[in-house]
Amino acid sequence: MNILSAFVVVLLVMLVAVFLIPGEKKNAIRWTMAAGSMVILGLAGYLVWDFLAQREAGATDKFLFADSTVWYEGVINISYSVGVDGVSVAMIMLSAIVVITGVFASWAVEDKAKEYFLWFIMLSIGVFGFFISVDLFTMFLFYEVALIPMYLLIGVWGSGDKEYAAMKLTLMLMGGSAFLMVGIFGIYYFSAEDSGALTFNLEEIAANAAMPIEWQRRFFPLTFVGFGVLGAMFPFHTWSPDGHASAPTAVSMLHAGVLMKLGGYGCFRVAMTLMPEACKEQAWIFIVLTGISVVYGAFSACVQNDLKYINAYSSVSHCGLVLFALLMMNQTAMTGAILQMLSHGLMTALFFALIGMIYGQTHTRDIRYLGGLMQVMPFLCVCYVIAGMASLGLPGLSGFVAEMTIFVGSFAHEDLFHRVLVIGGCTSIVITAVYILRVVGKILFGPLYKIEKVGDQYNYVSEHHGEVHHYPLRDAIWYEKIATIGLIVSIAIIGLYPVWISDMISESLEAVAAMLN
Amino acid sequence: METITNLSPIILALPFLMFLFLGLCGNKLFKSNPNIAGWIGTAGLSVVAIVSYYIAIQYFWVEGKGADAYQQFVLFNHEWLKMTDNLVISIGFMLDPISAMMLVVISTVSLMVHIYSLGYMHGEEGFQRYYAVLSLFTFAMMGLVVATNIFQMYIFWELVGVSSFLLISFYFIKPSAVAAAKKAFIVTRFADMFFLIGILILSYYTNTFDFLKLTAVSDGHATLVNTKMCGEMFMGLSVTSIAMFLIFLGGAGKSAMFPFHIWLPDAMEGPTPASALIHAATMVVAGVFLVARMFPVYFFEAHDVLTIIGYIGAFTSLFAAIIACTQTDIKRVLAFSTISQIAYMFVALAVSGYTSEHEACLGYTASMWHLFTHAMFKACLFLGAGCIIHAVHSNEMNAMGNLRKFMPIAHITFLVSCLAIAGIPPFSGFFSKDEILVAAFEHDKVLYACQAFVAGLTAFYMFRLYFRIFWYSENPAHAHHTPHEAPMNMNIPLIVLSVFTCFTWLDKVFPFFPEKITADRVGYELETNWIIAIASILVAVVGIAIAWVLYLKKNDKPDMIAGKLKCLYISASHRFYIDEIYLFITRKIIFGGICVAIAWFDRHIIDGFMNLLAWISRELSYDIRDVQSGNLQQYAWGFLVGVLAIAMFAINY
Amino acid sequence: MIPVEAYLVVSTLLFFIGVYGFLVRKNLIGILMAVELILNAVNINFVVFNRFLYPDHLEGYIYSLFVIVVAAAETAIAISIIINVYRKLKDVRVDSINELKN
Amino acid sequence: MAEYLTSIDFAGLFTADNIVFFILSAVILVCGFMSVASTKLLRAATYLFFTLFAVAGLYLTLSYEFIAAVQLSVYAGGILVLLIFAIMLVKNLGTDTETISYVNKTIAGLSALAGTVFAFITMSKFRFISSEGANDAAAKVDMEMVGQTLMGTDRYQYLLAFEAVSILLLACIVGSIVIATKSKED
Repeated sequence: MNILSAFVVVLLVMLVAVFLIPGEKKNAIRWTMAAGSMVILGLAGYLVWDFLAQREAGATDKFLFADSTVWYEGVINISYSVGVDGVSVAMIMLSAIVVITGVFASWAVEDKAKEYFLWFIMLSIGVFGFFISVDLFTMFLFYEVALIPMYLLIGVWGSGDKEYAAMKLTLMLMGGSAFLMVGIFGIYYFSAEDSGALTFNLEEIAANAAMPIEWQRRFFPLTFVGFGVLGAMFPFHTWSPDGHASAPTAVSMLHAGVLMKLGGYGCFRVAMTLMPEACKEQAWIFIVLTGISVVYGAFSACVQNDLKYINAYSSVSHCGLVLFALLMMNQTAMTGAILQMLSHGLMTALFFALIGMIYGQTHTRDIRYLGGLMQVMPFLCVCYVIAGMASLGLPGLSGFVAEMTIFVGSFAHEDLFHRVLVIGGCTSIVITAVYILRVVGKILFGPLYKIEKVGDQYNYVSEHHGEVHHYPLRDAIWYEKIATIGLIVSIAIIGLYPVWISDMISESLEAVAAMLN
Repeated sequence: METITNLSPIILALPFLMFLFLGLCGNKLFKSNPNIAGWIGTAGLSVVAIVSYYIAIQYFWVEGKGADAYQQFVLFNHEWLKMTDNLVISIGFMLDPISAMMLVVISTVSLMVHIYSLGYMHGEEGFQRYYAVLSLFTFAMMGLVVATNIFQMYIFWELVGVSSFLLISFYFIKPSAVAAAKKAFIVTRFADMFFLIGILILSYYTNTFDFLKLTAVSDGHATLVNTKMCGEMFMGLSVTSIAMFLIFLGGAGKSAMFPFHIWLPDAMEGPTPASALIHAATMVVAGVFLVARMFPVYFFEAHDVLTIIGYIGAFTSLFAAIIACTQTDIKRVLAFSTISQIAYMFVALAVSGYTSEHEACLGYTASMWHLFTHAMFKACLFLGAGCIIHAVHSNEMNAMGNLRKFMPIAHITFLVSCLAIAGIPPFSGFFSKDEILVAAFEHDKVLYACQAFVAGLTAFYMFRLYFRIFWYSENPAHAHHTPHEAPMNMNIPLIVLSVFTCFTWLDKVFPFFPEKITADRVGYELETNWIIAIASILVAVVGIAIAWVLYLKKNDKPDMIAGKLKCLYISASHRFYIDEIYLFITRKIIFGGICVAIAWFDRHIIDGFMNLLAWISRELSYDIRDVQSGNLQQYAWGFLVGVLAIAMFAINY
Repeated sequence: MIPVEAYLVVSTLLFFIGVYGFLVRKNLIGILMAVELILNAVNINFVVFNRFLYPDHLEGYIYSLFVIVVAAAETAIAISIIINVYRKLKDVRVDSINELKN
Repeated sequence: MAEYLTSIDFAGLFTADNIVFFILSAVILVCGFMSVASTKLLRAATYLFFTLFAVAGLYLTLSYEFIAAVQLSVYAGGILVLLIFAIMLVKNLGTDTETISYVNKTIAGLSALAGTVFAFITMSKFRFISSEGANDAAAKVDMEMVGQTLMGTDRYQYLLAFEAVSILLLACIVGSIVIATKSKED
């Protein structure tokens, strides 16, 4: 079997396995999940290794490990086609890491654990399927598969105003996919007007390059906005704060860590690669929008009081940078964009994991009511500081590599206006520092606030409608440590030794960048 | 040469590994006996120091001297991140006079601080963490000075920033420490942004990050920059100047030049030895080092920027010196003094020439020389201050007085360092400061006048500090709590550093700086300008004399003078309200204005629009729901009409 | 000889009389009766077309038989429902039967 | 239509066949209309009875005796009786007068009228060609043929439909019993 299909198959096997285990055997379910996601991680590691080895050996195909099976031929031609280039390999690796850490982060889910994990696997199937597909229709199918479980995961296992958030998130993303579907069918029907059979295959469409410019002009914005909604592009980003705030920990991780990357990846893979002329014409509009995202998200994050809102707005800013760099349309900037996806995926997953772990104990995420946690849960807090440092672009962690590649690459744009925008984007590194340090200073450092010490035990004291609650606080336990350490190690590996991954991505982007210039 | 090349990775790798080791396992392994962590850190750093000395000695006296100038060696250069074929970030090791000198400075001060901290930080919670971060800092600072390309410098630039943050917030339970750390990080980060933009502009035109290529000089031009950027204008300004000015702003942030100086005094919230290392001796001179590193580009292609640097430096030194006269927290006095002295170094660079023929590049030499001497005596002062604080448990001058009886070693070393900073021969500060003044005198009389005045002020406030601590009146608190001499491991560093300070005059006999550290790396013969030297000694003596009069014994003269100059005094003691202005801008305008407005806009306009869409579709749905009334006949009617319409359509077409 | 159009005119009129009845009647039994009219009109059409156009086969013939049978079945069911509804609600007017709506 | 009317031989209008047809049509339409317009339900049922009767007559004129018989026995004999029973069972239904608003009447009437007009227009567009057997109005349908058509499995034979209808009828019998039976809780 093709190694790429193996990802989906393994997940399907997990799905069946978890389905068959009785719901009350929670540990069995958890370990099944852990084992399955270990296999996924192993597969992903092997994929990276084999991909690099094949490239080393001189494989020059755009997509390696390609395979294709016809699903349906007739009125429309759909096939299940898989294949990966450096970009998708990076994304698959990211997904595998986030999935396994997500499993450990949801170890403590007690309520309807079986159903939770079932939907979790569904979500993962969608994500992996999306990244391995090179057929537009299959891609879209997996995209939808990834979106729907979100609704249930947030609506059932979420917190706060979860129904509203779930509904909003799903509706906005569905609105995006409505645009997307029009775009995809537009690409399908107009991409091969005089050069043969209609196809959904990305590679063939790109090779034909037969889409007339007037149709590109119509379908490029639809496709780009369709994916852009998921990529939290201004002004379609408002699902993100509410959605993330209400989602359970692992779902926020997976959503911000991986699902939002589907947006950037799709913009690049579908909208820009297949409609390069329109992209060149219309890029400036989206560059301005994403440029706004970058600064706007960062400023908004500065005054939020809910940890998850801060992080969600920070995601808006960082993901804005992804699209911003993609639209600069040169190899370096695009490499930076993909690196940023990777880096943001990891660090935002880490953030959400940590926030979830803190919230699980204090039952509040409001930074006004937290303080001095460093004394209480040093492990989690140190991890939080590291995540913050990654987010504000400290060298040695992944954020720096990505941001600097983006800035250098984007600044290489020959147009002055674009360069000025890049300078505007640079301000985000300062604002990021402001809101990250605000949180770090407020909740981690400083004296204990609303926390009392009884013997060796710290308790969080909260008053709710006149009732006083005492929540015992503790540092991370083993599964939480696995989740956070896994992510931190990944962040540090990219941050300390980025050249291999940046080369891997950059190589795959060469052809596209050449086409776009 | 091979030995140096083989040894050089140790300088970067060892501190980094120490950081990882102590940071990751320090707390676990050395739970019962944290001191082991300190000893391990110190031992590691001793190795680094020995290697640094060895490399520096080898470089200066054996390998470095080329045909006519000192060569620039790149000992290793590993590709770290490849952006384009030309724009490659490497992590490398460049050996040239200034980096070799910096290796010595950093390893010396760092080692002293490591040793000193064994005593000073003894028993503190987070002792292991402290040593881990010290290692991180040493690693970052070493990486910064040996950078082969400007981006490597930026990387380590950020790393020193974060280690500074971590050290300032060492006592993270204290809100003031946290606030200071935040302030330091954000202000420097703000400046770093300009640095980054400068790098972007520079690399956009020159298509390289490499220092060797950027600073290569031929025919009186920095060749690469000249060919690629000459004549490029943006909004009426030369792009080269803009880029170089932005890069200088980055340096100004780290080196606490006006208006980015506000973080440094607050940074004194950190442990005193860390202040000595980071906020006095090494990190804060990174800006000076940066300008020195890029000096050919500044000198040939952006001379206007160099002039601006000179005036900013002069203003800052004056400004900081005035404030230093009014502070009562001893560490703050030292902090402002640091700002003032670093500004001196900038002025020196600004008034320097490039070639060594007419001693024109005296400024460059003097700047580096002052950097060196300042690092030593300022570290000594800080460590001395640490001993004092350790003894009296306060930073305030009022808690001190007459301490000379209790702590003789601290007293002597402090006095030596004060004399050095005041510019009294034969202590080190005299030589370096004198060269700066000579260079300034030859270049620009206004700058000279300013700097000479500041020299006097320096002597005054340093001796004010000295007298207030060691003389003045007996503090009644000492009666029941006798201050005691610090332990030996704290005193040794003081002695070592003051020895460095005392014996710099040997340079006159065996010339080192003028011969080895010059802008074009060709040595020259230094002649002492006696007129200026005597003038500056006189100024210093006057300063000391005033301090003597006012502060030797407790009297009411200082208050009287303060009363006379009330306005100046109050605003100076409030640091001219710069902090308040910053606070106003950040709190009121950026937070209260921009951020709140954007957040409101997001929630109410953008999100409101989305909710409006949802509301509209819901209302429409309710309206449409009425059509589905459940009334059979209504349906039948609809059915009839529909069938008729369709049939009509079908028949007619 | 009566032309086919004459039959069709009758059936058309009968059909729309039934439709009118269906639309205006308030109680279920009345509606049911109107439906019977409609079915009869359709039956006439079936039979007439069979007779005039395809006299050799019996398609329309058989269909109208089936329609009659189905109508009978439908009526039986409808009336049992009506009786039941009446038992529950004491009313058989269509606009008062809206239990399922809420 | 006009062309068609001019082509009619008015002298030959008053044949027996025609007179019978006119009378039956008149009964069908008038009674049909009365059955929907009558305000009293029992009367409406009575008018319906006449209509059904007349439709059976119409079948006879086409020489389809069997179907006429079925019409009489099932409709007039079965369905109508059921209807009348229902009316009787529901209190006051037979005697209450039903008031219908003019608005409803107007809308329904106009819709029906529109439908009629549309149907006529459509009819006028087509010319129905009677096959030859149509003229042989007296040609009887052999009962054997009816039986074979119902029970045969060849082309134009409807055993399957017959079976389906029988199952349907069975279902209806069972269904109506179940529905109409009073459940114990009531």
